[in-house]
Amino acid sequence: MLEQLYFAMEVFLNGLMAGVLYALVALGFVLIFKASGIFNYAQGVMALFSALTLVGIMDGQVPFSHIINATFGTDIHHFGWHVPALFAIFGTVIVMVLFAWIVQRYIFRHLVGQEPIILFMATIGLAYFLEGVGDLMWGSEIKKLDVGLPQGINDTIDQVTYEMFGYGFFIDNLDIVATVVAVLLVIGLVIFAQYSKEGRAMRAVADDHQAALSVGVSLNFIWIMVWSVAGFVALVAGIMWGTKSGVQFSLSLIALKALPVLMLGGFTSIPGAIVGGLIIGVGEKLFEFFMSSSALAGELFGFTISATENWFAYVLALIFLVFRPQGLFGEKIIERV
Amino acid sequence: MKMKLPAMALSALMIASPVMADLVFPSLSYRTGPYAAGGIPFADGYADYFTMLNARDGGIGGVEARVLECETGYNTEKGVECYESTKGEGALVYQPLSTGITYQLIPKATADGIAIHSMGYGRTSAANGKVFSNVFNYPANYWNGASGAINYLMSQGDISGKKVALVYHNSAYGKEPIRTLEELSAKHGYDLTLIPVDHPGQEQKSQWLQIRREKPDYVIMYGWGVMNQVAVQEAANIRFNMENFIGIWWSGSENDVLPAGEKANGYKALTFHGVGDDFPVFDDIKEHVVDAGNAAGAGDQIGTVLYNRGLYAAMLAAEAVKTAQEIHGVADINAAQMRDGMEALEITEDKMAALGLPGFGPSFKVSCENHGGPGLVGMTQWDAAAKEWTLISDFSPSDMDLIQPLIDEDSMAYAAENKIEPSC
Amino acid sequence: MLDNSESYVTEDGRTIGGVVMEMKNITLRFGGVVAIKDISFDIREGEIRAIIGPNGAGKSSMLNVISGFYVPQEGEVLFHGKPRPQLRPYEVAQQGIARTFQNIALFEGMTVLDNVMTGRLNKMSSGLLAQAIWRGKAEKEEIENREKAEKIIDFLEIQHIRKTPVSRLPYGLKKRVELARALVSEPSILLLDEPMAGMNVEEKEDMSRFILDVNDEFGTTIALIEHDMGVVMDLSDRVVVMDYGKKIGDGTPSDIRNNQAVIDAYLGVAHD
Amino acid sequence: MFYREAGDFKTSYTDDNQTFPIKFDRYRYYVVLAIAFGVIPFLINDYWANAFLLPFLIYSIAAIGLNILTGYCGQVSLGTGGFMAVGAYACYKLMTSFPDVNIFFHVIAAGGVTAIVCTAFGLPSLRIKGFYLAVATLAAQFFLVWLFNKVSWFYNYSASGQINAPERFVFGVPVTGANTDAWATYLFCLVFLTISAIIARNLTRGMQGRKWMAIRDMDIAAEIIGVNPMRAKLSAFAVSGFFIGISGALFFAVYLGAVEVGEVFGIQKSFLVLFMIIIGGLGSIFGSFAGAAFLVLLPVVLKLIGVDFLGWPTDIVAHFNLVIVGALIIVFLIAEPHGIAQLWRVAKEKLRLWPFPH
Repeated sequence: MLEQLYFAMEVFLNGLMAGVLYALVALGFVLIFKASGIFNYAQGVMALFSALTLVGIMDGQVPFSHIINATFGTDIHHFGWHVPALFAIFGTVIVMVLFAWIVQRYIFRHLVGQEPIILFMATIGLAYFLEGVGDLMWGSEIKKLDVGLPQGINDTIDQVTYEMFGYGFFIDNLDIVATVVAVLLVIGLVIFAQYSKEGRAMRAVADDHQAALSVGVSLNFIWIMVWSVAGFVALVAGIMWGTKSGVQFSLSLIALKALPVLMLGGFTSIPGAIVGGLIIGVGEKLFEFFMSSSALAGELFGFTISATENWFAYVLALIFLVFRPQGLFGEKIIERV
Repeated sequence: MKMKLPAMALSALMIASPVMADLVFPSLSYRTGPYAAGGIPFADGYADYFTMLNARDGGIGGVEARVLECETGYNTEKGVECYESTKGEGALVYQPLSTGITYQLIPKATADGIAIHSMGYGRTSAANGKVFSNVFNYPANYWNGASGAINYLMSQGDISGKKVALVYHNSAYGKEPIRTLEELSAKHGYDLTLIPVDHPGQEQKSQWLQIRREKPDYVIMYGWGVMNQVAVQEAANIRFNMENFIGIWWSGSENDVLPAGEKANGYKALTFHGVGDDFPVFDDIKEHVVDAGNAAGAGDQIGTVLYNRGLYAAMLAAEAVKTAQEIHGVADINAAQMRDGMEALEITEDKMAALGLPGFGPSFKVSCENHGGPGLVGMTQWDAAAKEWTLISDFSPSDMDLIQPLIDEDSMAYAAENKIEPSC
Repeated sequence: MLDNSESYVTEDGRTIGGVVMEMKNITLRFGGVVAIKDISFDIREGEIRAIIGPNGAGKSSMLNVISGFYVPQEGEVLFHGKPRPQLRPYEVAQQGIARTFQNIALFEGMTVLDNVMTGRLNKMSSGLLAQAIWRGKAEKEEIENREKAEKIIDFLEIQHIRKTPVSRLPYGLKKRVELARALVSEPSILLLDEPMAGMNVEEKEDMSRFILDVNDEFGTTIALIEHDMGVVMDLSDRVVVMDYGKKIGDGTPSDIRNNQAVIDAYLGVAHD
Repeated sequence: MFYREAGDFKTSYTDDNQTFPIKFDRYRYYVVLAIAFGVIPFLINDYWANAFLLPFLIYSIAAIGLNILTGYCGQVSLGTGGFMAVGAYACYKLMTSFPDVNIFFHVIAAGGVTAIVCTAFGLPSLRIKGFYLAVATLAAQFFLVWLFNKVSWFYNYSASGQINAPERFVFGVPVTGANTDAWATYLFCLVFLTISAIIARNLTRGMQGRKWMAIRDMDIAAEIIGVNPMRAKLSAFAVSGFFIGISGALFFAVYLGAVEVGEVFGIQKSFLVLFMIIIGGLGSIFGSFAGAAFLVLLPVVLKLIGVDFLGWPTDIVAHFNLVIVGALIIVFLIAEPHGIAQLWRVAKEKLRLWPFPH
């Protein structure tokens, strides 16, 4: 029994870590939504695209080489250089800023004042578009991403917990790094939002577009900036997830992990995204643990329920929303006529 | 299918020109979508082998082979569309390359009299040629794979009382080995734990924590796509001994182990064909295909596991064509003759050596009753330092005594449901 | 003081019936903010009852209480002398209370005709299946109610825009369409929330005429909120004046005109 | 010149209420029906049936269903794939449990089952709005797919978890299974599409449709003028589910013949049908057809141009397909939020005035 408790604690801790990763993706959503009211479904594809770009730059891949070769009969693939990770990250950030500018200039400038649901569907279109472009640009094979992050079991925690409980806990080094990065990222964002001129303008826009406009804030600039920051957050998420599984198509599906986090935490709240992520992470891991450990659920249902993680978060969020439609930290909705 | 601009114009002309006698091999590839990384090398290998035959031998038996590539994106509907659009071209044999599409095409292709070769995937019980007249899944199927893995473990030591965990893609494909492994567990006395991973498998912490808790002695994996890479990575993270971690052949390509780097060293995977590019045939491929600028893909996949699998599939198809040409005495065979050729196919060591593929696959013989071959499977192991797979066992038999009744049971159920009169 | 059921005749010869609706000690709060504080008044059959007051006085909230959209924390609404249980807004509508909105709340994606037809929805009872087949009752009902709708459309002189999507109409016409939608349901009480807001003099005159005509021809009881004092004084039989959520006056237009509290509120005498 | 409404006077409200009030439209409608029922069955071959016509017919039904929910009632759903799966599995269970009943009724009953399930998942819509609801419907999508994959009762305990449509006949002609003829499957689906379209049209032009649209345009005002929001929303979920269930049943039984739930009815399907109604036109029956036709044809046409004509590798074309679909969604949302249907209306209005544009 005590052992079960340790197991549950281990699962709980790992759930927290997974939650941090979900929150990292959700953070990008919140930023854009707060500033522009756009629920950006393409955030997951942005993570994929930025990770692809990062690997592409690091390995000196020629963009669109496949289509160039097919059209002109050439045989070019690589520039033949290798860029250190830090420079490549910098290059990728530039690409993401460019992307933000394009998105703002050619899409959302034309959709100002549309209903949120229209904007949402536009971002689904954007997701498809970007996915196609990413494939055309960098190819669709799996790429190994190594920016030097540690991975694997953390021995210190394993040993310490073993000495304490007689059972060593498993915590992934990558998860620890991700947590640290996420914390730094949030602190950075808060500092940026509170103390920099641009950040204050951003918050002003989030509060009230019209008012911000009337005191001379350039909406266009703010929106490009917000998309750029979201692109940066996507890159961070892309690095974390890509390190684990290699950079490939499925990376874009992490957006699906972030949606219930947002529903739970509210679309406008950064703390909401983090708490929501943690709740979902812990919830789905513990649920899976209790359902699939045969001793517990087997007696209840006669069969074990497993592989629940795809829907658990959604159902949890759904049930939660029915009782609190604005999410955990969202502002209360007052209806008026 | 690299094309230069003039060649493009030429091909446009060729479409307009009258159809010449050729042997059509549709390739339902998936170079896009979630499984693109697996689909690309297979399609490359499949196409390159025929390109090589055309360039080196002037086709098969003097008739040019034509590969019709059609992109499915691993999507069932696209698969149907591809089937319908290519079958009119005189398609000889289909490689559906997806379990879903295979299931779809089984009745359709049977009605149309075209053969399907689902090599190492698809409907396992299609091995029963009495029921599935037009479906072939030689040389090995999923149940052979499961049995082969257990056989391999038994060759390493006593397995009774040991714990075996099956980590599987929670889909039709992943569920395939469960029955076999259960029967085998009853027979050999090991404990089986089932651990499903839902599509896509990006996040498997729960599953691997469970493995860490329950400490199985061996883990067998039926995974696909991103699930493979994450599983290998997570196994490395929890320091699961890679020696005791065995993947099915769809979980045993370079794609699956490279992202984990050094830590994937020692990981094993089943196979039914050779690995590496240390075969004479690759010299021909280099000479006639790559250097001539006719490689299907970027040319960087040659010698990878899935490229070899595509090449192997093409080789088996070409050999079946030769067999059919012998049986019927015509060079430009049709689909029905192709089916006869596949049913009479015999692969021997000598044949493979003559093709420049000595020891590349098991020797086997197809018959009217048995479309699945003898079910010989081998084991490969990943050497992370050298970045290559090595074959570490012979192609050895699986437990057909146990599998055959399962095949019969499932196929007869299908026959009853669809009112098929078993032939042969 | 008149008895609730008694009817009387006004100075200009109109007959006003007994009380149909009575607010009793209504208090409405949003969180800590008190929007309406202990207000009581009644609405009599056939009269035009105005609610006036400065901005933020709680007039619209009052109307929302009547139409069931807000549920007051204290007090009750008596309808035909009986306390009205807590109802959903659509149930209130089913009792024959129709309204228009301060910020036009038409269905922008539909034509004028469809908007007006929605006003008839409580008069139509054919089920989903009957409508799916579109034979018999469903079709008959549609035609009958279409005739009723066309009558109102004629009455409000909007025939020419019948098939125009509402989103393409100018403001004044939208207001008229909204009135048509409310009217066509043959309400026993019609609530108008600033029917003349944002209109020019001509449009206001048109609208006033329509309101009087409605009251005349259909005998509809009307409760309205309006800012334009001139219009209110001309139109209404009795006026309630609200300020900061409290009732500061109630009576005929002439009473109100001489009410010191009302004058103070409107002239902006400092509140204590 | 031919397209005229002048001189086409209506003398009764019945005339004015009909689906195609303009004579020319009405005749064109009859001609299209005549061709669809009387001509195409004789010309059809396997390729056209399976590559274009069947998916077009079936997706049209699904698009009509989603359009009622999203286009007319304003409730955005991303659970279409899951609901189609309900239809498919209901049809499968019915087909295998009652082999003697005609498949026609199985499909209808599958629609009914889906309507019930869809209504149940519609309950949260009473509390949740906008894209909160859209995301919430994903719960239905993932949960249903998981359920059909997990509980073996749904696939009759078959080893692989695939479901296969057994052979079934209508008037002695096989419409499911391996030995079907293209014309039979085509006609079978066409009948369902025609019925669905007529029902949908009837519902949307009458009071039910007005209630839905009222909820869509302004739900609070709708409730205040007397629309019961619960009944309006749930009826939209039910009707939508009915059509989507029928389409799922046909998709499985007639079109594919064998289905694995995760692969066929995954979230991509939900997006696809949603795209169809965005591109075709939200709140338009014709738009459902147009969108379905467009998105079914687009990859086929792209493949013809890219692979067969330009000789590009198949993967580049497939990637371009993604790019183009994504770009089209955005372009339509920016330039013509009412989709192809609106383009068509504008074209008609221009035609009406032709040759005198002013």
